Amino acid sequence: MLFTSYNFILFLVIVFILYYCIPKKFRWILLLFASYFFYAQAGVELLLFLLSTTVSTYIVSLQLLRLSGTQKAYIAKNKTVLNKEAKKAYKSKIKKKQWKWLLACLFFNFGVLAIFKYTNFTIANINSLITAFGGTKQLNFLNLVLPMGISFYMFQTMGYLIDVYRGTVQAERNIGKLALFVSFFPQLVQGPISRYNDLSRTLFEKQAFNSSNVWFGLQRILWGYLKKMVIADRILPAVNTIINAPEDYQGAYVLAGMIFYAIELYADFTGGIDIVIGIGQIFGIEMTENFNRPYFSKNITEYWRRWHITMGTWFKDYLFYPISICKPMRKLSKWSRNHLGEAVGRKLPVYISTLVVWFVTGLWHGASWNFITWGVFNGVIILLSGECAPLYQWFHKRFRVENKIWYSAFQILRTFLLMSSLRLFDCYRDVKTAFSMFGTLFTKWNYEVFFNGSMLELGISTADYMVLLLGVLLLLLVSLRQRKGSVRQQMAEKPITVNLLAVYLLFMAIIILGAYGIGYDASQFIYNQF
Amino acid sequence: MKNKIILILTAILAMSLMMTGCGSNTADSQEASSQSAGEAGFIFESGDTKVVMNAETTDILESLGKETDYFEAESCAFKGIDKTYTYSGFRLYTYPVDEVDYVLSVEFMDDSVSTTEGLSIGDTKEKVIETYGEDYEDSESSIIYTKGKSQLKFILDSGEVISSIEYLAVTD
Amino acid sequence: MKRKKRIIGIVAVLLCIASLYLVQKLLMPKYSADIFEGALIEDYYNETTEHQVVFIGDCEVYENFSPITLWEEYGITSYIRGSAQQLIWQSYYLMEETLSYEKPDVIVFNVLSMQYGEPQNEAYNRMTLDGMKWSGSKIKSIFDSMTEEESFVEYLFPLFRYHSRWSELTADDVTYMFSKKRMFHSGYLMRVDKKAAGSVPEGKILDNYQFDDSCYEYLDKMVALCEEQDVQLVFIKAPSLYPYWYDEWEAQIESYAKEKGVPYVNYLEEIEEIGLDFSQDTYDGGLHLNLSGAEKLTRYFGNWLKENYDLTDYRENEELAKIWSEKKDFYDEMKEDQYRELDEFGYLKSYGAREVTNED
Amino acid sequence: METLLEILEELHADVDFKNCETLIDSAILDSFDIVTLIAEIDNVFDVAIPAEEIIPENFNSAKALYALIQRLDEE
Repeated sequence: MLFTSYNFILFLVIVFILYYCIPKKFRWILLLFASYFFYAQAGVELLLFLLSTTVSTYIVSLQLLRLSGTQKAYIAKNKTVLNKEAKKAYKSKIKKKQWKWLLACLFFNFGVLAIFKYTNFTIANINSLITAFGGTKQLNFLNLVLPMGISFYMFQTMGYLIDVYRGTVQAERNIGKLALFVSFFPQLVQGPISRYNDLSRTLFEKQAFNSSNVWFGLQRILWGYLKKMVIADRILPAVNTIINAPEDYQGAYVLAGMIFYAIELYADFTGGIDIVIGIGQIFGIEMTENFNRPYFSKNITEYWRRWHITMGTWFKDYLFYPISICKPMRKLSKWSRNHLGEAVGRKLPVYISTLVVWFVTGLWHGASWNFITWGVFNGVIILLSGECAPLYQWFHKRFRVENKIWYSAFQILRTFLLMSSLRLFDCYRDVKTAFSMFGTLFTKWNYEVFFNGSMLELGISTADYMVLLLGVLLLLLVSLRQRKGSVRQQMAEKPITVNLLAVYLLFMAIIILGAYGIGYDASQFIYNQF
Repeated sequence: MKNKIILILTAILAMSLMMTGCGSNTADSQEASSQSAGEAGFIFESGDTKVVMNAETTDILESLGKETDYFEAESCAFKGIDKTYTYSGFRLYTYPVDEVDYVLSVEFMDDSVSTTEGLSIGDTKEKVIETYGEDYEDSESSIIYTKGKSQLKFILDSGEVISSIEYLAVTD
Repeated sequence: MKRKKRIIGIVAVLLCIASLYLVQKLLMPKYSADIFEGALIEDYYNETTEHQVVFIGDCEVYENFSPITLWEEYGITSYIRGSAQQLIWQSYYLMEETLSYEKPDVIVFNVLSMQYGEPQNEAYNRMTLDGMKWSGSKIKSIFDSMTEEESFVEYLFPLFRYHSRWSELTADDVTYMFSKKRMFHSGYLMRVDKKAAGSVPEGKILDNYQFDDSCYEYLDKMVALCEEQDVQLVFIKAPSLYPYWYDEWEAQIESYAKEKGVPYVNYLEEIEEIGLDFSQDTYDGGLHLNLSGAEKLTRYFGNWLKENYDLTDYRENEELAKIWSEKKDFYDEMKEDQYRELDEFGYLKSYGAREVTNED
Repeated sequence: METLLEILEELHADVDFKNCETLIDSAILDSFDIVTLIAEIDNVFDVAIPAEEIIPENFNSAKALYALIQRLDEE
């Protein structure tokens, strides 16, 4: 059920009405049913995946809870007799047990993810190795359907489990609630990847109807649909034309493609998240924001603090820190301090874990060398810019450009282009092509195509361009407004008629300018596929 | 600023270095992904003219020479006209997509012509299956092979002898 | 305060709905510059009086029969509920709907559409269905006609289907927002130009000549409905040379008609008697008759009607005479205008004809 | 405390760590700094800060961080 399908709208309306008709204490249960119904639309058998994750996590989390329970009891009981060491020893004993449980569960779940997401990729590579070593035998590909949204609910659920293990989250004793946390339908397909502590605060609460919540949520949903249907899906044909025929579209076209794709991806992904969060809001449920005007970032590190935030923090908390401060790493760092010098020893952990994290991040996005390369490059560039940081500071001080508008503008543009060129990897069919296309940017000087009307040959008409232009300007405007806090809040403070008119125009824009229905192929949200 | 340029250059350099590294793998993983990609369809050859389904007709008509008979049918209500060119032994049907004509189908009219793989009207079902294999869909009295964006359709008299052969474009 | 808010809210919603309605009206195709066929179906609702004869079917009725002639020559009032590539279930539901408005003596159904067993083409569906007023018949017809890509919502709110037309709006879309341009003569679409029929290729060999069961199902329904309403049902095959009418098909229809006791005339077999000359009487090489052809066929058909059924000659009836003479005037006007255009431009510029390009 | 401040100064000379209360919230310390910091602390104080303790509350100010170190040292 695509968010942009009539069925989904209908589904949403029905759930919404039911939600506020039934008694408060059942409302989260309705959401649970709705979520499973929603997921079943993709295939009833897929529910098994959801269930296996939920159940395994439930069992293990309770085990962890039990163990720390016994630990407390034991220590409390023998407070007097136990000396510090004994206490430590006992604790670590328990910790070990818990660690085993945690490991088992992570292994099982990520195992499932790995099998369904990466088997064929592995096979492909094995095959290529075989051929590389002159072998002729080739393994066949399995046809495995990647369960919808698995990358998202997996991460969310495992995050929860790790938190329980760390003791930062109180394990949920009601399996129903856990199931809802895993499967909550708006975020199931494309995030945001919520933390239990954040989401549970409102998810299971007895929600009372709150008109301003609903009104705000509604606006957010509309805004999301505008981004997705009017901008992303309208520019889609142009992007496809360019990236599907790298032999015909080079140089300036690549640049155009980069920018178009940047627009499409932004409108598509943030639009999707707007819809998700908006839906949450009309049910009175708060979700973590996933974006913070990313294209206004001045450097890549900042960009990754502001784009797909929930994924970034997930990797930071559950992968980056654990790796970089784990015992072996500390040993390594110590060792290299003594043998390779302060600086190296200091940086080594960061470097290693950064590269690992970005490798995995790439892999998370998709089972292909494109994404892996993309990820690694992000890592490399982040480290490089880290290295250059002192030089920048010197430069900034020397020329006093720090807070000059034109300089900030330049930094923003620079970062935007950098990120866009990195995205070439997830556009083009393989890494090689991505590289050579990037090359043509500098080698093939056909920039006249911007003016000789070739841009109209890409599958979108002048009318489309006009709509896109307006759309992008609107996005820009709103982003600028957001610096002064919630735009919807600002609207609400205006006279009601103005507010209504704005929403009305938004609505009409979607109905009339949306790229939906016959003549447009209904397109998935890009992030549904990860 | 300079440093940024340097940085980017180093990045490019690094990229180009890695190229060699990833090259081989990617080529194959792409092979893997592009397995389902459509291959070339059935092609009818008359003399040295290749008639490809869904291809623009202009050149084909050019090289086929003067047709023995021509007919055009205006489809109800719509501007487009479907054209039928008759040549000795076969007919060529076209469909329009805004002003341009494309090959819709080639129908054999007698056994003076044969498919590129050498079948013609009058041959037996066995021969068809020998030539084109088991992978076909059959209705009451026809066998249809699909390949890329084209179909090859044999109509059988009393389920045995080919009474008609037709190349069909799969339009979408 | 709260009450004020509520009122504003309600007003807002109402305004929103109203504007949606207007926008929809604006964006729906008007079929006023070409593809006039699209407006045929809803033209029926402008009729003020009942008809003795109602034709139902595809272009083979609305291009080949001229109710005006039928009136002039025999005083028979008639109407054609035809639309482009009208599928048989669509014909059935149109029949159903028509019978809910009036009770004709004779209903004529053209059997060409028996060849289509399943939904064909969204654009044609639209031309048949959008024009219908909402009724059970329409809904059933929609559900039977929808192709894969279509959804009922888009019929319920055509705006969802036509929203993208904003970029190709013309003055006509405003002019004919609420009432369509008058183009038809009791459902007849006039064309006076000529394009002689060359040699028409005989049809491709099909692997299956058996009409689809679902088609028979609807044919049965038609027969049943007409019996129940005691309306005389007549099957015809118009004398269009193309699309090709197979003998195997002919045989099936004949036997069916015999079995059900429904009169069936295949005018392809009576081209001489009618006096059709396909070098003169068609405007597109044998698919559709032009005016002179249609009038010939209509006279011939009218005769047959008169002989077989006693249909009152209403020419003496004041009220009807008045209405039909008005129709006649419009008919003659258009005829003149078309001839004028033929002289002026060599083709029917504003009547949906293509400029004549002399292909060899 | 002094030693801790020294470590911090090494990371960012230009920040007033004595009084700043929002080292994380205003993104003065990024994840790299934190990792380096933890390594340093491990080095100097011989205190291993586990991942679950890496939360803004513990790193927003030198005081908080110092408190954390002491607490972990206790256990």
